[in-house]
Amino acid sequence: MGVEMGRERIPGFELEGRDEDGMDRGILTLSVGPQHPGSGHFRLIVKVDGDMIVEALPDPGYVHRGEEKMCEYRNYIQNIPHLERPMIADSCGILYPYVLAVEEICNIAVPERAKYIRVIMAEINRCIFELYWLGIYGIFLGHSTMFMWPMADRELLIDLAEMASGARVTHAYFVPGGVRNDLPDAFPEKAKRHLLYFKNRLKEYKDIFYDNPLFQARTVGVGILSKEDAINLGATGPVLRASGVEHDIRKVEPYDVYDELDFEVITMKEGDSFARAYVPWLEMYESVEIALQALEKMPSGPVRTKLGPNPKGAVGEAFKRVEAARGELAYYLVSDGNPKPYRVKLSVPSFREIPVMAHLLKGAKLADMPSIYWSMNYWPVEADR
Amino acid sequence: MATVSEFTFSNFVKSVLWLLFWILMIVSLIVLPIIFIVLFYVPPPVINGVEINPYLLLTMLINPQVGAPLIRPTIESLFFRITVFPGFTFAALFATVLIFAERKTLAKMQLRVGPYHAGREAFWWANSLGGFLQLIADLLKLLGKEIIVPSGADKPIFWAAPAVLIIAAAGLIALIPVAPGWVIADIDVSLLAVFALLGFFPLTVLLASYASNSKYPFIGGLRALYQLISYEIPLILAILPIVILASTLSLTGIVEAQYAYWFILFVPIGAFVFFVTALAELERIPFDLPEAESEIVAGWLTEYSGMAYGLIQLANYIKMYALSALFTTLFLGGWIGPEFLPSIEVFNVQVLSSSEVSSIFWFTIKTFGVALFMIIIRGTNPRVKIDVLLRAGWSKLIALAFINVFIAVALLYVGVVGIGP
Amino acid sequence: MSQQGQADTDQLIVEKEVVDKVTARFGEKVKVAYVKPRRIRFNVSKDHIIDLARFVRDELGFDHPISVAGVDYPKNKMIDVVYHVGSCTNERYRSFVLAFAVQLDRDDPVMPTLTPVYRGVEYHERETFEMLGVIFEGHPRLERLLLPEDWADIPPLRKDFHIKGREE
Amino acid sequence: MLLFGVVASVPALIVAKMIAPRRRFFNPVKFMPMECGQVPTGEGRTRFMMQYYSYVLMFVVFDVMTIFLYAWGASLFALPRAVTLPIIIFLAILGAALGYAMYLSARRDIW
Amino acid sequence: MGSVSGMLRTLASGSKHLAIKRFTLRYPEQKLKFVGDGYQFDPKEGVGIAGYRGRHILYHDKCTGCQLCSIACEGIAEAISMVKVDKQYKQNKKGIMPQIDYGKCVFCGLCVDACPFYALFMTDDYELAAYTKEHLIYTPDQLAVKPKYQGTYEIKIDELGAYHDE
Repeated sequence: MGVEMGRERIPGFELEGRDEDGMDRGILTLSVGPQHPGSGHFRLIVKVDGDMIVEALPDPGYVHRGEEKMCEYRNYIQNIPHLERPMIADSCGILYPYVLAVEEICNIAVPERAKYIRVIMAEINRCIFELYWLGIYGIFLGHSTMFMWPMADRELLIDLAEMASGARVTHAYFVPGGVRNDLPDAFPEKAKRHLLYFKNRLKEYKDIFYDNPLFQARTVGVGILSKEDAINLGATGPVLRASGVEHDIRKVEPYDVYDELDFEVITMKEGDSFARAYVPWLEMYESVEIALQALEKMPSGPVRTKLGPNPKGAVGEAFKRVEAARGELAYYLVSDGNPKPYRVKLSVPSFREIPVMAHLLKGAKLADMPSIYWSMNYWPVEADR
Repeated sequence: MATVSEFTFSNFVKSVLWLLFWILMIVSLIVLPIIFIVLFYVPPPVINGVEINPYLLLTMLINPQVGAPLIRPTIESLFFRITVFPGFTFAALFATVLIFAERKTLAKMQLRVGPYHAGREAFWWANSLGGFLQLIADLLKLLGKEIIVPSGADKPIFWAAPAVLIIAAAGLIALIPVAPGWVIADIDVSLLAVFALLGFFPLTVLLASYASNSKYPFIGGLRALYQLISYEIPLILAILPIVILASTLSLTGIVEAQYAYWFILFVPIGAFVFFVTALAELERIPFDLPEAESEIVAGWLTEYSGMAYGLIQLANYIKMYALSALFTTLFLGGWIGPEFLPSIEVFNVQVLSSSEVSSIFWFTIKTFGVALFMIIIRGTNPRVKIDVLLRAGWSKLIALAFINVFIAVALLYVGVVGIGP
Repeated sequence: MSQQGQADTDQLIVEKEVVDKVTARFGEKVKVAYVKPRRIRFNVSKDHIIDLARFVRDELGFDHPISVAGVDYPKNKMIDVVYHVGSCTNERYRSFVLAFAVQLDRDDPVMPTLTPVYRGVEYHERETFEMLGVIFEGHPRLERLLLPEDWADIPPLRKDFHIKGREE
Repeated sequence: MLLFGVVASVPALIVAKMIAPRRRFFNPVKFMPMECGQVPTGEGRTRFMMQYYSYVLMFVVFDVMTIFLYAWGASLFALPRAVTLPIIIFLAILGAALGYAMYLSARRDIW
Repeated sequence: MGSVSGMLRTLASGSKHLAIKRFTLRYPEQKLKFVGDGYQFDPKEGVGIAGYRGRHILYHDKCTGCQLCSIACEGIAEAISMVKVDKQYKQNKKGIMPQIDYGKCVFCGLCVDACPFYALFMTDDYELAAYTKEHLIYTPDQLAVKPKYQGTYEIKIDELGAYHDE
């Protein structure tokens, strides 16, 4: 089938000239969320005229828990468990820049092996997250099989993460100065087996999901984000790369050992929902490759610099960013010389996608809402922090 | 009086027992006297020259052999046909099996187990059913839930919609021939009646959604209306070649016309179009946008809860059975297949002949196969968009259906099929 | 950080280049707070922040807004609003994060919005507005974002707001 | 069958109504229409126009036309061969009209 | 034509999985196998020893009642409180030991990192469900018991896909 809609998309006809509530002119205000199967803990006030979305106003804040304020009351180590709560599906990714920033503030050196372990865990977590995301993308488009398969295959990688860190979801594995514990002896072999199997499984996703003409009809040409808009609106991660911007923190500003590993930055030119869904799938291949390479290259040695119980930071500030699964995740850490941070600011990718989402939803069809919304990689819990 | 929040199992059992007590009271004090009075005045029915009176029924309890000659006349009676065999009970049972098959098949496709635990610890025999009791549990759950009618709803329409849907679906099964002579309403223009009954659904859905006084059902109802009416024309056009080839509008006649070759061999395009449109009429997964949960919550079903929702779902599955059966009847030769099963005899009196048993078997197997294919389609496809759907329905499917008509006419004139003019 | 120490001696040349360009254009209006490897921070008054933002976006290619952070300094009676921007188009400055900060009076924190320059900071500014009480003039939609609708306390990220049970 | 549909479905509703827990006290929030946890704003039933109104118009016309074809299809054997040509012409006109309607409906977005 | 072949490939991929082994772990009957006895920490080296982070185990003969675990937990979950124990140990003059509320614990294991005397480790027992909140509070005596966890299943991979097997 494909998209044969020859007509042009209406660029959001304006609300002017209509009544205050818009009811008389047939404009319906739907509040999608917070109790909506397709929203998460988040509200999207959508004004529809027939099948067209006239205006979409994102309204986050339903799961705000003041992580930034909480950080000011806890010391650098105690912040670790609660900082990964905003994004437990990618708990290594959200902790990574914090750990890097604390290392810079407190001036802690990291052993070489720990850097490799961090990269392996970060990449495994990226796959875990992207599978979770992909499964929900499947069920958003009504594809129940695509919901179940990634959830099952995710288990393979969660098993690896659990073997290394001891917890299945909230690993709390990275600490300033390395990682909590060394990998078990059986880990490299098991990791290779699982990762290679997982790489084969990825092809099945293409068969049933990406090559499915009905899926393509729903996503190709939907919600096109131009390169200029993507940059100016501050999009990150797969959303930015799907619009043709080759921007990956692992390449532009390599942290830990990413500059010693060989991988490619995935970009696509189209900038539509399909590209945004396809980029993570390609990135999973790269992640598996990176993890396998890191397993090969990993040296032996210590994994953690011994640390006092209450490390104090120097006066100053640090701004560290990494490429988490959803995009560029940055921590802005201000220290006043106490064992507790003076101010921690999380610049999370989900929060940065909100204006992009509002921009793309305007003028789209109501049926395109799930495919645009979820292709944004938007996680309400992470955005609210 | 216990409040809802203090729900305990003992309270539940108590309320069920209390209900049973009242039912028994009402039955013994009111219903039984009425029955006796009616029996006193109404002459008992006569089947096969035997008067069926209470004495005979009691005799049959002791000596079932007396009843054996009466079985065949009974099952040939209209009442039995409507209630039990080709009628409601059979369809409901088929729908139940379909629900279970759907859950198990989808689970297998998705690397899951599916219903598995229900009743496993309570009953030893539940082990062999592999979770089939889950359906009973679901039924009980639906029965035990409060039916919430939203304030401002149009109550009569809101309550009537599930019943109307069941009635329309039941009307469909009345037209489908299961075996030679086994059809409830054998009318000459049964195909047109099928179209008329299919036209009921969009209207009911729209009314139900409008009656809910809520936004999501309203959008869902409109979508259902657009989708159902758009796919009705390809559906009608896809069947036209069958009518041309069989030269009759009666479903029984169409099946009999396929004694040698199934029509799917001549008009595969028509079969494809019919299958797709049947999926759309059923609102099943590639076309379930009236219930698209990620966009409009549950579409026109949003405000329905409890048994009202259950009945709508039952109507949907009965409709699924009816459309699969229609596909079988129109394209797969209905009941036609080799005779190989023995006849069924009770006390040496033949109840169903060998050919009838085989026919029923073939019909059931084919229908189940078609339904299973619908389930597999559900497992592999996402939902489509309404504009794509309407566009495809009106341009591609109608074009295919027209081609299909020309193929049928050409086949006829070339002389491949039919008698030819 | 050890890894950065070695490789960035030559990198700092590029950073100096950015600083030179900015100081050549703005002179005394912009103060350089620090130049670290890949990180540069300018302090600017609120009158010139839009000019500075336009300049770094158009001339230097820092076109990718990353974050807006507000920091409360009750001792100095000021609120620091820090904009972090990165670059997506300029290959040379790609790994840099440029920060420019405005020091505002703590009792009357008003500053112009940067949404005309970077559309992406709209929600970051809204967050800073409700978390620190900074008012962005000309912002298209300066409303409650994350906090409950009936929030009547002081902005929570100010230092004189304490979490219940943890007043120290 | 119609009667039986009533007989089968109505008792289910009645039994469900009997078994199911009933409201002990009136809770207005519970009986609000679904609006994703928000207090509903505006009417549920409004004048609301989908963009696909053209398809409904087309349905009204072509549904009747297609049913006419059945009269022809069912009696094709009884008709002489020469009658088929006018029907083909009728189909062509039908198809052309349909194509034109599709073309128009694609050009207009709002009805 | 591309869409037709895509549709067929989709169907084939879906129906192929009717023959592939199920992945599901039937939990109460089958339990996962873990590495080691649980997460432990070596304060001399300053690194942990890999293992599952389930409920804690407390060695009474090593605990000195120094409260470090409780202090560490204060900023995280506030799950650990020090309580008096009846028995007297010579290394534990104050006679206090940690009591853990598993309704609050987040199983981060930082209390284990904080313990300098090898007294508090974690085990691979994660089945802590209880009917009341009070049952979730584990006293020092309960924490001293070594749990029995028999998980034998792990993920196997062969040509028929991944599945859980003994």
